[in-house]
Amino acid sequence: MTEIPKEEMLLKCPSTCAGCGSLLALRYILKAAGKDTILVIPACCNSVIQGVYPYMLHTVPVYNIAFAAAAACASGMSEALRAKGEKTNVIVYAGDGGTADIGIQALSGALERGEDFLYICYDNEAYGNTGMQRSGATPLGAITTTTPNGKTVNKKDLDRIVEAHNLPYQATACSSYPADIYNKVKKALSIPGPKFIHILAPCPPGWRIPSEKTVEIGKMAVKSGIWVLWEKEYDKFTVSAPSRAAMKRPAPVGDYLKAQGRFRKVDEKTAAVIQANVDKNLKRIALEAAQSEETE
Amino acid sequence: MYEIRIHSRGGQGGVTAARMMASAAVKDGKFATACPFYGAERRGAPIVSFVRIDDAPVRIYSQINKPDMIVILDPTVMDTVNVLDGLKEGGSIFINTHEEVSFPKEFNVYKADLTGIALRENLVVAGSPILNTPVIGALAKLGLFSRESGVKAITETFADPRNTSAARAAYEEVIV
Amino acid sequence: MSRMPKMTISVPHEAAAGLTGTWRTFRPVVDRETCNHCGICAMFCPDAVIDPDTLEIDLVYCKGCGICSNECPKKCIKMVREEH
Amino acid sequence: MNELVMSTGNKAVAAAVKMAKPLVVPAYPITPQTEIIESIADYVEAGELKARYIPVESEHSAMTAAIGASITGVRVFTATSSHGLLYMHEMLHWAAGARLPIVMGQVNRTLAPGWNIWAEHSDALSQRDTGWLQVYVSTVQEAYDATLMAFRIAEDNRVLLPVMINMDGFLLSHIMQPFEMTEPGDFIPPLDLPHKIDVNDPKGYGAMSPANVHYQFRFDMEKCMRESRTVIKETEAEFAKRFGRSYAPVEEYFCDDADVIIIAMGTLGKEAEVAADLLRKEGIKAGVMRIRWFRPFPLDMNIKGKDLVVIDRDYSFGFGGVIAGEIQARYPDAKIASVIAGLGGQEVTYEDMAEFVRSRKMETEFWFGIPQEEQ
Repeated sequence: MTEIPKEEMLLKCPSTCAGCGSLLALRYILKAAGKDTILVIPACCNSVIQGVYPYMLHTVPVYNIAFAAAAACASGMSEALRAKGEKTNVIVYAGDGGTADIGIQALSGALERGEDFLYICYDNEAYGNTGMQRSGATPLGAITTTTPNGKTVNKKDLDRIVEAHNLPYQATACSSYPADIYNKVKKALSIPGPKFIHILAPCPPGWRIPSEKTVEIGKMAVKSGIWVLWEKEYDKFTVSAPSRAAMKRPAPVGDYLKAQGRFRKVDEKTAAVIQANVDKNLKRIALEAAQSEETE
Repeated sequence: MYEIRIHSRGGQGGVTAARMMASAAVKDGKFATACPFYGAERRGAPIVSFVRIDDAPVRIYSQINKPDMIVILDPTVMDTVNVLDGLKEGGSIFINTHEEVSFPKEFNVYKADLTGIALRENLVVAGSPILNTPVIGALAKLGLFSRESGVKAITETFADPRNTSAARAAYEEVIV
Repeated sequence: MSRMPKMTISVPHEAAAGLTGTWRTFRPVVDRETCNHCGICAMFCPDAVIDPDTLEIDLVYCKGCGICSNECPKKCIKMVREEH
Repeated sequence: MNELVMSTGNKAVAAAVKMAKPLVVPAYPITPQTEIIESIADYVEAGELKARYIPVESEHSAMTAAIGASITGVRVFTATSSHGLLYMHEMLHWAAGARLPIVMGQVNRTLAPGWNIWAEHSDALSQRDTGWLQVYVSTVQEAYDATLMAFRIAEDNRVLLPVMINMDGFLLSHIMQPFEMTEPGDFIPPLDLPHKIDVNDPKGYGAMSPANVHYQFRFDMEKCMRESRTVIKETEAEFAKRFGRSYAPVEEYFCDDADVIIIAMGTLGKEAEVAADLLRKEGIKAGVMRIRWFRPFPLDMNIKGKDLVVIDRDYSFGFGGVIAGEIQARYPDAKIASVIAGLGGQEVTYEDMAEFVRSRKMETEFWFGIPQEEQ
């Protein structure tokens, strides 16, 4: 097992909500990245939790940038650093709105150009920073302030959009599995070119769960198969250990839905659709993993 | 100031001709500008370009409405465009043609078969005879700029020697 | 001549977002007798207020989210209402 | 003097950029600017310019990538026009607020609908409050010279604000004129960005900026904008000393004894000189002021007691011509006849401009080409 450094890269304490999944993930991202790193952060929860001028809590440089702009900013930064012969890690830490919605054009452009940086999307499945409005990443049935009766359409499959760019490295993760995050970030940063990690980050106020349940709910997401941990290095697709175990006998997704207030208006019919979506997706992933193993 | 308006079709090289004309005049120690009028037209549409030659820097950017000379690279544009529009009395016309042409008597008319020269010199790109280098030879003969400067302007733009030989042929053909 | 423009440039400094311990409604209280020092509480604390060696909780910053209590396999961390 | 070369305005800007040696050029094509970035892409491919050319997917990303590169302390250039400039709008504010000395070639073109690719100043003038310095040029030589000077002015530690070089679409971007491609030598000092990002001295940029300090940052921008007037004059003086071509924030043409002065920007301001010559032959004592630096706005225009015919190739709907309005605001005693002319490439000749002067009605607004009864 990898030794995760004890040193914290964030000083006490960012002003995230109590029990924030995205902050938990960021702790391990920065441990893996180390000091030779610049964080690029578009408008999102993480742009407002850094502390108040003239102080901040990050011990690596942080460049805050406009909502739609993270991947383009990282492109310019990375190109400039590489032109100067510097290897400094450039890491975008962006929410799902800044990634799947307003920032997707810049992201797609940067991935297509093959820019050398790591893009991490922490997905709390809504516009958390502005009080939980729906995003393209909000799942079917979830209540947000702009879907008061629950979202009527599916979550955008961001990973398959990103996958279409044929990156050297792509992975999913969840804040409830910090060692997995640490390893994936380490791996990603060892590979030149564009890298993408999509982290499910439960949000207590947005998901209407008690703050102590953040880790538990993330694990339920993985165990039910509604969120699958995997990584893809060039063409090698691997399901990560926690999901490998879960896929043998996935927990019913209904338990995951019932544990969260945001799904309280999901009726049986919608619950069945969600379960069917999960089943279909798990089949697809199992098939992809099997095919990848065959070609090994 | 001497003002020239060039009529051609998109893709015939009228814009490049204008640039080489201005460039040749500058090499003679004059001041000159070349200014294509861009529209949304595509290949084949009638287009105009402007050249101004003067002893002082040219400060005019608007289109040439009263030219001293018009250059017609493609006579077929005359079917749709009044090429003589605004031409000064006593002004000059240079036309690329192998046929007899008639223009009002108050103008000085010069001609050469640039298309024929281009075909003879095998100066054809993508099926189209190149007219913009032979016309430089013809206009040098009319005294717009020196023969040497015309050749320099061509060789700076095109490496292929067929361009200068076509220009020389046009220089010979024009009767002043 | 180097002149720093005046703009939002911040430097690292603890407590830049205030003493977040004041946010707390419930305080984690560890039963040290039962604790087996597995470190899971420290691993999952989003705010990293649990010392990874001593497992002491920094109450100046602990927001009282209760993840440590929820995740403790020994169930030896109790969330106790703060008295003011 | 070096040999004169024939060049378009676009290619002259690209040539100046090559001389200034930016390390990163993120760019997106748009008519009539495209030739600038094509030329730069050529220089990079040929190894004549050691830079990273980033073919971004939009203008918003072009300006953002410029910002990301610039904060690492490297020299950055980009170019755009019209809708591209408007698509950058958010990031224009960002670049200036982040105090990054980005230099941008901006080819002035009108805005749709309907589609129109010809000259107008509304694109850049609608960015006047973004904190960018704006210079408007009128010849190919000036486009080249202003681009060289822009880097030095933007990067001066007393300024540290981005600079936009404006040139009229087609009229200047595509015209061919002879110009001297001066080698700048050490005219542009190496960039030393005082706030560049440094992993060994980690800092956070642009996080929460509280209400009790935010205004101070904006005042610092204004202070530097004011100081830039001095820096511009110093830079233009140094340029004249080294290379023999002199420029002023406002170029004057026979203004001293003039009774009436035409005020305009860009190519209109240059062609207006020909109009003044014509008017003087008729016995009308006319002069021309060509505003070059629109931001910072000139505060020392010598216009007292003269009739001003201000030609705006732009319009602020519900208000009036932008230049006329700004002059009136800064010089309350100014007597202005406002002319709106040249929108969307509308043809305006020096003869038209002479007629604006002859038939001027002070303190009115006149739209060239619109029948009098509709005005």
